[in-house]
Amino acid sequence: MKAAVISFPGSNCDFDMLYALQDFGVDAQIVSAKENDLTGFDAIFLPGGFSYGDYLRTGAIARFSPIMSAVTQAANDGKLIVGICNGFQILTEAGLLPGQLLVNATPGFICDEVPLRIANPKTAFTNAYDPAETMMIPIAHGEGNYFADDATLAKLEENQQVVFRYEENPNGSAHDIAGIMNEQGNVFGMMPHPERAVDAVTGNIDGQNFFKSILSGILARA
Amino acid sequence: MYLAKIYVTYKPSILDPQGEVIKAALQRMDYAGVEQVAQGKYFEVKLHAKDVDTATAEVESFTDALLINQNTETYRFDLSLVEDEVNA
Amino acid sequence: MYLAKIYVTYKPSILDPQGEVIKAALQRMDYAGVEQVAQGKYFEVKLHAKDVDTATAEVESFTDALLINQNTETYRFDLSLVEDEVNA
Amino acid sequence: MTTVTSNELTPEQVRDSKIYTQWGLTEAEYDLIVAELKRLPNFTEAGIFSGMWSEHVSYKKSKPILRKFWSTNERVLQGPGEGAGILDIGDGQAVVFKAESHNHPSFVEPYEGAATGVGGILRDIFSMGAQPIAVLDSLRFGELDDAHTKHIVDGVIAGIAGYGNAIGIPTVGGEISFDNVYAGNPLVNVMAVGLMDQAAMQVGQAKGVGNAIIYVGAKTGRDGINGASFASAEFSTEHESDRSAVQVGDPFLEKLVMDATLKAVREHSDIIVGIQDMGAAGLLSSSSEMAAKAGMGITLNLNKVPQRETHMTPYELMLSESQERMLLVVKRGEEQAILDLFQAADLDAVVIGEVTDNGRYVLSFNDEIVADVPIDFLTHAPKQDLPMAEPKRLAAFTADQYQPELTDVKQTILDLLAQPTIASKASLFRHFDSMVRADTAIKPGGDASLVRVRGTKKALAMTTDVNARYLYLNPRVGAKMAVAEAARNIVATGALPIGITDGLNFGSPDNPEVYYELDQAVAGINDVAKQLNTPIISGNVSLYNETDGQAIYPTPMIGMVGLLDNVDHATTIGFKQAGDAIYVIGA
Ligand SMILES: Nc1ncnc2c1ncn2[C@@H]1O[C@H](COP(=O)(O)OP(=O)(O)O)[C@@H](O)[C@H]1O
Repeated sequence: MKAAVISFPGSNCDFDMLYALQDFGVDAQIVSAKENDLTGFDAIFLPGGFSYGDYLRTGAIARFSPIMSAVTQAANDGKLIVGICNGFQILTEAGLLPGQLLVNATPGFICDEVPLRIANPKTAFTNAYDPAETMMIPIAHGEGNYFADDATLAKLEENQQVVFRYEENPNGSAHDIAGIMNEQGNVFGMMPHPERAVDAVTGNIDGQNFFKSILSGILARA
Repeated sequence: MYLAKIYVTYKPSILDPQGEVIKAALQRMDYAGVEQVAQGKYFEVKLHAKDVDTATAEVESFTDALLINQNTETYRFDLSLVEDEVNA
Repeated sequence: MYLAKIYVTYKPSILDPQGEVIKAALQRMDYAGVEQVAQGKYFEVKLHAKDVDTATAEVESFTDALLINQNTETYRFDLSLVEDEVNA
Repeated sequence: MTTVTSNELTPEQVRDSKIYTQWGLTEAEYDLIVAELKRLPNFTEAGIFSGMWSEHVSYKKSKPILRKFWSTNERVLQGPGEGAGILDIGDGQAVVFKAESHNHPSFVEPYEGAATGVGGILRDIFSMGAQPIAVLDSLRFGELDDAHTKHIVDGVIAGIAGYGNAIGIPTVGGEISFDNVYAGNPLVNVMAVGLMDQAAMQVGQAKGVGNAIIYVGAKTGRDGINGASFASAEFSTEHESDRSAVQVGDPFLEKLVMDATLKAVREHSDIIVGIQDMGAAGLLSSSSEMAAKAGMGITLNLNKVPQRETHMTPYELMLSESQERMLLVVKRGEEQAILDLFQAADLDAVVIGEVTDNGRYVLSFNDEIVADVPIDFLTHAPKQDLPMAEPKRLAAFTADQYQPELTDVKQTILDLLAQPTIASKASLFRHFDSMVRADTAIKPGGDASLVRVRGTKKALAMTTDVNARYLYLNPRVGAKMAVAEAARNIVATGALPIGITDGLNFGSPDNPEVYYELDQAVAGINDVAKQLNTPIISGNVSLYNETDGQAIYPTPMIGMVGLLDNVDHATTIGFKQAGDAIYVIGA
């Protein structure tokens, strides 16, 4: 599998994501947001950070980067698109995922490790987890409060598009939502950082199954 | 050149945690009369356009596209003609 | 009840990184006429006060004390009388 | 000959109005300048001398003491004197670290003061060619029952978070305490640690006649004009107007500058002669010091300096402390490769001058020479030997002055734990991203933090410590205890202490008792540093931490770094399982 990790000006988890993918044997490379072609890749990762300083609104400016039309094309082609933290914010701003990430209910940046539950175990992002499992995944954000109108939330629930939920809601997200996917199940975004929890050196490997899920999903498709 | 003053606020149904925090702080500071606080954004954009209609259309277009998120925000704006400066 | 609309902007010599980044984005998006962008804050505060002078004094006082950073920001505001709502 | 730009005071007016005293120059210093130049300095020249001869830039008052620091051993690749110190950690790699204080700016403008402190210390690290890997802090505030103190605490924490989180360097540790002695003089010290290949070592020198001086990064505005002399003047609550001296940071821009600078070092080390960040006294001190270190001259065309505001004068352009700016010296004829690299990252990069061989500092503006002075003279403020005297309070202390009376041990322990200084700081440091870069092996909450060196088994431990009350009681012993505490924290992770950076926060050195404290603190740091083989390779001095005549406790922050050869052997603070024996070791 070939994966692209998009580096927007101001991305700062691009290398964390690259190294995590490489640890799992994925042929991954950084692709600049100034590029406009992603045809050679099977999966595209939008990493965390502060694209364009997160000025104006998180993800608002990055969404107009040249690469985003290629990302939209890839999404329409059914390729896997994964947005973590700022990547999730960019995907919502771009309309590839519904809703918006607002300022945390208690304003201020929080860095922590929080328990997550799997809301839908049968996705390309969760299939390797034990469905009953609670995992600890790092969070680091000031704007992770997931908002969508009631109709959108109802639809997300009905279609089982909610993928991860917070066990103890840290930011006020509607329905305790930590991560969602689109209806087709190929575009996914979450605020927590599984790529920070893959190496025993950091004291947390609960993110490993996230990557294993993606790999097995990709292999199954191939 | 035109100057657009654009006022962005959350739609009424959206919770505004920053406004709430500020209201609570003002009340703690003994500004007891304060009933409600909403925090929004304010932009001043200077732009060249051939006439006021073009300028209006341009401001609406880029505000919808970039300056606001239509899920949660709404805006109004005023437009005025200003002097071109050599070095603004 | 009074409604104060408060417009906060940076003082002229203060760096406005947000404005610069937004301007560059608008230009990349082919809004070529855009010459300058400044981002500020906008507050709508509803408050009870016995008359317009008291309300004005109150708004000036809490804006200086909390809403703006006097080192870097400046503001102007409009005040209007609005209906009391049961549930504002 | 030099000319005067319009609207500025003439040389005679500068002399007669003594405006230079408002910028911090003394009359004796002014006379010295007149004697050396054999003419009256013009407005710009008087301004650049006041910037360069401020304590903040020249260390003219603290240098005689700083010289005493022990700073050489087998690991030291670069001691004090450059942007940051460098230690050999084996395998051709090196660790780079330094501390910086932003005390006065953070008091005046907590968010931006603290944020730009982080930005500044990171530039010190990457201007050496090193990738920053971690930030730590050391903070002192008044007691939390005061509303203004709370405002400062919130602003400082948010500022460190706002800059560090956005640029993507983890804030992995630090320390905070509260005492009313800091109410009018909070301390905001930040330390940054970086990693580099020894082959890529960059030093801030302007060598080689004709080599190009390239300006990189943010445009210059009027931010922090006279910040350097401002930081060196005793703070008085009456001077509200000093407030305009605070600058605003842009972490997004700095991230672009950092990544591009490191790329330039990786790809063009053959043509880059020197790199220096623009810190205190901005373009002035970076350019003159680079030339002075190389024994060269320099000429700058100020019209080339990218400007954010209109009608800036040479004085303002030279003394501006706009953030996120760097100066590079590049081999003549090879400039384009560097300009292209920065422009590809959407950054301003402009040739603004060149290295000369005449030892002079020459500035031109609107086709006129606006300053022409000898660089050696400009960069060597007249030394000051200050008197010292043992503080009277020390003689008054007696050993048996205070005997604790414990009646209810449990209650006393609970009371102690409830003290803000002792209680957990998690509610504050949770605002800092401590995990970005995914290398943080021991996060805040332990004794020291540990950051893995990716691609190796190695890890670097780091901590900041000092208990200033001990120094207040005995400056030398208190300083020894600070180093010892730092070393214990490092050792508790399993790492070997290898070096120190410091942040010397003191009152006014013009007070002989304060000068004595400074001298004794340095002596105490040296005593233990030598025993531990942890040389002091960098540091920062912040003097005049007094408000209305009341000085802070002598507070020399110790930043220590340790090396752990095998990260699998790291030890963490928590008890591991029931039944394990607990030992107390040491005296
Ligand atoms: N300002 C701060 N920034 C980041 N981490 C901090 C800060 N203050 C305290 N910490 C973390 O909290 C833990 C305990 O700090 P402290 O109470 O100062 O302990 P100690 O006295 O053992 O040094 C340490 O891991 C330290 O890194």
